[in-house]
Amino acid sequence: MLATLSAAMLADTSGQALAHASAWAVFAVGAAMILTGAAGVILLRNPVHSALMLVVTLFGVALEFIDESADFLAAVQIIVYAGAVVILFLFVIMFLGVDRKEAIAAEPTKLQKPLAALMGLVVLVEILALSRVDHWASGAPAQSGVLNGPGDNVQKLGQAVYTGYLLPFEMTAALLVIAVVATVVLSKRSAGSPERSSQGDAELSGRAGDPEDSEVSL
Amino acid sequence: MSVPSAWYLVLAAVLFGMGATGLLIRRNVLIMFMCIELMLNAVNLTFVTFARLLNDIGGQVDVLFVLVVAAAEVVVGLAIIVALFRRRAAATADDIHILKG
Amino acid sequence: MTTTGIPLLNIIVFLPLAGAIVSMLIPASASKVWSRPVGLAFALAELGFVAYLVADFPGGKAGFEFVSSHSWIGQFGISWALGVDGISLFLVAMTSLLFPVAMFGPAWKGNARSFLGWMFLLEAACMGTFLSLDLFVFFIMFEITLVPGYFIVAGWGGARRNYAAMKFFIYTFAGSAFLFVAIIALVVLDAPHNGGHETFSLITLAKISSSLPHADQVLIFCGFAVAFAVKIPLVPFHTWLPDTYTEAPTSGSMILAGILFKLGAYGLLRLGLYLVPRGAADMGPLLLTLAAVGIVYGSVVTVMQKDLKRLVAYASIVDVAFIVLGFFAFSSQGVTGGVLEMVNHGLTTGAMFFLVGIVWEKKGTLRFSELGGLQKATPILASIFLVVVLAAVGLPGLNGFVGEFLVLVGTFVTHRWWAVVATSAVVTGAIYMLWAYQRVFHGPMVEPEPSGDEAESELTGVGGVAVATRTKAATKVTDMSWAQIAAVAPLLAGIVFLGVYPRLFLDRVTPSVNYLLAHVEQEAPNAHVPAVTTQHVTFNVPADQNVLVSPAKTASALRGDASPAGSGAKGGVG
Amino acid sequence: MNAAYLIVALPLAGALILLFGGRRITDPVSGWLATAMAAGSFVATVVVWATLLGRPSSSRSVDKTIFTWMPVGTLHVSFGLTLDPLSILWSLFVTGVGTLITMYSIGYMRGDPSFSRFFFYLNAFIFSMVILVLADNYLFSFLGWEGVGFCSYGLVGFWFDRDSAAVAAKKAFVTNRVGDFGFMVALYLMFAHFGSFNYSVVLAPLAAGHATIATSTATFIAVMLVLGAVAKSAQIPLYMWLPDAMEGPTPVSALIHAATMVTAGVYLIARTAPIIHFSPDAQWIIASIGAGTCFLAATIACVQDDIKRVLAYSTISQIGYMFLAEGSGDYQAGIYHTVMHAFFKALLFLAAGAVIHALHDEQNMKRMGNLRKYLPITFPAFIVGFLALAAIPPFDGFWSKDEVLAAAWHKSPVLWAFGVAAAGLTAYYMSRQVRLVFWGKSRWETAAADHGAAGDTGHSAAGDTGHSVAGDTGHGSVGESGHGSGAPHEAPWTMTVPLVILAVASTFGWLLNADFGGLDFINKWLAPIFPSTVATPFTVSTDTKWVLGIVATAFSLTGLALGMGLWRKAVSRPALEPAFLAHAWYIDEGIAAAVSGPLARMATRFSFVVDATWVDGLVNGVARSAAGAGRQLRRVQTGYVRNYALAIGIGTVIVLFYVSVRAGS
Repeated sequence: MLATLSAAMLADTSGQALAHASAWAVFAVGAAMILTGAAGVILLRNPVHSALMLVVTLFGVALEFIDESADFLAAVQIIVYAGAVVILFLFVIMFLGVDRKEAIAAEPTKLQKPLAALMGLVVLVEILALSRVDHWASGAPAQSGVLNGPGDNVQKLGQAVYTGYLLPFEMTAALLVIAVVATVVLSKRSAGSPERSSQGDAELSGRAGDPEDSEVSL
Repeated sequence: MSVPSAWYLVLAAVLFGMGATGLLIRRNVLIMFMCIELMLNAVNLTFVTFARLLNDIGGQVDVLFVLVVAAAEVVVGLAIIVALFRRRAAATADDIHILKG
Repeated sequence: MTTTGIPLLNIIVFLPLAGAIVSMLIPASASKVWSRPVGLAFALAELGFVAYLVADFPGGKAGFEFVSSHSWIGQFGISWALGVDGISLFLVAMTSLLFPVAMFGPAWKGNARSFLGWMFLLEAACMGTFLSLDLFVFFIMFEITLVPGYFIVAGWGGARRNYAAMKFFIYTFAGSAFLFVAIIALVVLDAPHNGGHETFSLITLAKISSSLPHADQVLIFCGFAVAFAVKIPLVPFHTWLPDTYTEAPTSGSMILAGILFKLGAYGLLRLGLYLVPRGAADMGPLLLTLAAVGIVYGSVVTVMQKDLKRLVAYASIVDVAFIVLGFFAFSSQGVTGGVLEMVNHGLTTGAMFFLVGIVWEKKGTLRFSELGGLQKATPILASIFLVVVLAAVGLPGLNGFVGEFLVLVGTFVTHRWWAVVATSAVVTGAIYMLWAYQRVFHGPMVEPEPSGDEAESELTGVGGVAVATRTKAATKVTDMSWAQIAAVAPLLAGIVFLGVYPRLFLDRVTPSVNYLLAHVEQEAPNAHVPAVTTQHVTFNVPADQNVLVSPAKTASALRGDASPAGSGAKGGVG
Repeated sequence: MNAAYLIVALPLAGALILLFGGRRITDPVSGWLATAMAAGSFVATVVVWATLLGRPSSSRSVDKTIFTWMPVGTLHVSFGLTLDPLSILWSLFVTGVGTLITMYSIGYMRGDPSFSRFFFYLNAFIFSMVILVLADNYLFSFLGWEGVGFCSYGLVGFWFDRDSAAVAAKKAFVTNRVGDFGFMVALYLMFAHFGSFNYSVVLAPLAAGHATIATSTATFIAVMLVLGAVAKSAQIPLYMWLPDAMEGPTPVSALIHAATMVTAGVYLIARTAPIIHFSPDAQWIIASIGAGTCFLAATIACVQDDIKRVLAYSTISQIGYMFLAEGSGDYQAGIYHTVMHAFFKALLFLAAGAVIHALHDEQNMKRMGNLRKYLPITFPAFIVGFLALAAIPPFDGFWSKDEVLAAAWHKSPVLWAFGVAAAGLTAYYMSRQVRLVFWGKSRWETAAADHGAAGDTGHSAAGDTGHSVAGDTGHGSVGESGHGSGAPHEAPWTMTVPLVILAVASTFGWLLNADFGGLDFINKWLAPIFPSTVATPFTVSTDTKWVLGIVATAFSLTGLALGMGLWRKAVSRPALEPAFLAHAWYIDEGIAAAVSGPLARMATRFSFVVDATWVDGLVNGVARSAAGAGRQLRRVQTGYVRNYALAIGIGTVIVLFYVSVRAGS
């Protein structure tokens, strides 16, 4: 709805100011949702809460998609992410019973947290700095089809996917099949293997043998 | 006109940074996956923004592909987590460090 | 392919390989009965083929004979090329002679199938190294020798065998890295001069060796030199040797000292001098100095050894330094002497380690403090040991003298003070060899007392075995068995024969050596190859002026046609 | 002339038969076989000599090549024989004396468990010695040179189970190797200069006056060869091995360390005369070595107690005379003295052997005495040898030493003075020896009582233990008469016959080169070898010779009188036996201390510190530092996924930074 509305506003020169204002409003709401959600994901200690905050972020992203007139993607974003992926997350959390609170403060390696924060900041700064660089975009006409031409978004997207991007599209199909098979194989319980073996514990935590033994000294 | 592209890009960059930081800070494997989703969404946002900026439908197509790959990744990743949990109650990523040198 | 129509060299390389496979395939149950006879048959067949090769080899020819060449990896110019010339001929002969002795002479315990398998694999690789005319084949064969070498030391060695085997492997493997880089560099840098095609062919590379820039030649030669100096080993790259030889089983020591050394020396000659003559000429004085230092230093260190096997091992360092000295004298006598020394050292040290092994069997110890007076109980062992000791010391009439003298006289012609320094080994060699002989065989009979001294048994590398054999030794020491005498007899025959009638050898080696030197002279003006004409030599005492003035360096003189004026009649008619 | 091959082949055949026959050839058989071979060799030499004699003196040099040994480039060495007056003369007395001593050994070595090994070495020695002498080039001669060294090693260490013998054998060999160093360096230079080792190439043109050689080259070659000769002939500074070599059986001392092998140096110098001719320096060096040695060794001989060591030092001294003569340019005199010395010194040693034999291996003269009554043949034989060595006319030594001293006088009166003084000393120490051994009280009776427990000197003690080996198995007649109880008795006929023959030779041998009546056979025989281009002829007037001869004889007689008088009854005179002489001026001890002290410490340091710690440590250090670096770097691999992710992130940041800086500019 919003999309059609905004599209109509764009077409209508008289409603430019309104359209402008509404676009800003949508952007602001979406941005707020995104940032709140992201902060929630990384800061909340309960995984269930994190998952719910992820939903908020995903919805915010969908809003921004609408604002950028990517109607189809906005729909897909909500259906696939909010509808499937997050549900999957919640399902696993519940299924495994790991909805315990995590002690975020405790950290085995000291420098991990400050360095990680610093790195996030530096990445941000660098990306912003890079975005100031404009000579990478050639400004050449689009190759795979224009965005602003006649027809609605879904039609143009379908056109592109089933013509120019047919091969990658087919490959994603193959990828999905592989993912399905992989999931089945991974979750299949091998016959005779104990549920939680102490041996498996040792193996995974790297305590199977003292690594000092394998030293070669001259 | 609508909101300038730069705003979207900055937003995406912030989202990406938060996702990356979260990935490095959190120890719960599931939340680490969620952080990856955040980063992917940041990228998606960037794609869409550039699609608008350059008037190219290709950006949106790419987002479609990222969605598919992300879904597949989540499915397989969660399957791995399930398999791991089955062998032992590895609540966090730090409990698994068999590669310690 | 060959003059006779059969691919003789391929047979010589692959027959031991077949022997290795067959040895491994013999079932464990039949091993006790069949392993040794079958192995012996293969080894003797190999010896037969090599004997045929030696007999069929034309004397007085310089080039490669019996050449067999097949393209292998065409796009890189790699081919399976084998050939033999005077230099490699007797190394091949020595290899085929020493292997049966090493395999069936000394007593060894354990799995006969794998032991013989490794030994045959080693023989095949050694043959391949000596016979290859392709750098790629050479490198592969050169490296393959490490594998059986490692397993023989680690599998059948003394108490510290794992340490020794590891040290041996790492040392030589590190050296091989240099060899590999040098070979690749040579091939790549030479490619533009070969019409843009890479080639690994020894002969082609030698032909275009003059077009390689001088500085490149020096660097490539340094790569070769490091690799081979470790293998030879030249001081200061030698410290792997005493450990490895002391810990290796008798058979292993015989082969390591007798043949694996020679791979390095042979490589130095075949790759170093032949392919990068200018580099060799530039670095020659350095290697000469290292050799001279090695002779003096090795002698000093050898004198003080307290263990017979270690002493023999250290003495080898001195002997091989002579080989290098001869090579880089760049004179016909020096290089020929060096080649002869390679064969000599194989025979002498092979026999020496064999006899040391027998002493070990008899007494259960090799420390001088626990040995003595063995001659009384074992006169035959003592006599044979004495012959070998005298050959090592360089008594004229035995092989050691001929090689040593040729090396020294050849070195003197070009680098006289190096030769004089090296001659000091004549004295020191006698000191340590006779001292060792005296301590083992002379004096009153020493009955070793079983001691619980841990450090001691670690030094001799005997461990717990010593105590067991000591009780045996205390009862009765017997002389060598007939089988042991028969095993060492071929080596003794070689020692005496080469000492009395080395002409058979020299007539076949000298043309190849002279050809090589003519090549060096032509390609490397900086080599100062003497024209062995000697009229113009003056020697001033005490001021050492320009000692060698030889204006006429003609190829004919180099081949030894020229005789000093007015002396040809006597020398030539001979 | 083909008999020449037999000279070489017969001893070789004998040696090979005895080597491979081993113990299967029993006691007397191997001895007689060896004697027969040596005798055959002697006969062949006589035949060759006769053949040469039948030729005009200018063509008495024949080369016979057997086969090529080392052909490499211009180097061309053969096994070949040269038959000329010099080599045949040497060969004659080597095989002649060799035959006698081999025969003597049959009796002396009877009952020794290694009987045939002994005769193997004797035959091998004779073979090597004739090779040394007959070879037609220096390198082949060097083969014989080393061969005799090896046989000497085997024979000195014959009773290897006593340490002193084993050590002495090794010392002899190693000392000779020092000389070989010089010999070999001389050979290199000879090849560099002449391109050959053949006498006919190197020496003949020089001798014939067709060629010359630079003085410096001649000096260097000569000095290096003399270094070899000095070691082989036990001259200063390499004489120490010879007294120790007396550890060998006495026939060995007679054959190798008195009559033949030690004169090899004399032969070598005589052979090299054409080169030495061009170097006055070398001549002076040789003469000085000779004069110095003959005096020094004579002083040491004056105080030795061991009967064989006295003779050993005497040998060193006498060879000094030979060197003196050669250095003075009178090679014939040197060779004359060599031949005479071979007779009387072999005689003395064999007689000493008979004495030792009679006293059950007693070698200390202080425990002998009064033996003239018990040894009716040995005693006069010893006296003849004594008079010959003491240069009392008319015995051999007088005539040859007279010529040597005349030549020395011509060279320099100082050299002559040394020679004459040594002559006096020689007479003194020999008369002391004779007195102690044959006169006085029978001290051996008391000595036998505390046999074995006593032992002032290490050598006599060593002699006791060593010979008990032979004694156990019944050492000839000694065993029959019983230890210590029976009186000393004369040796069997195989031992006395050689004594008698040599005594006759020592009395009348001088006639071979008498200075009068045209009897100077040796001079005439050797004349083609030493033409005026090789040895500048000189004459000492007859009057001068008379004077010199009388002075020398006066010295000898004085020494003899002193010795006879002073040692008539005394057994020990500490004033005349100073410790520094008994210890041979401490030269040997000094060298031994230096070698076993600082040198050994240095070598030990090299072996166990430098090699193990530095050289090996350097290599191990590389390995250890690599391992250490790995151990440190390993900590980075925590195994925590997030750490790895952080590392990836940091890497990304760095790359991004680089890109933004580069792209931004």
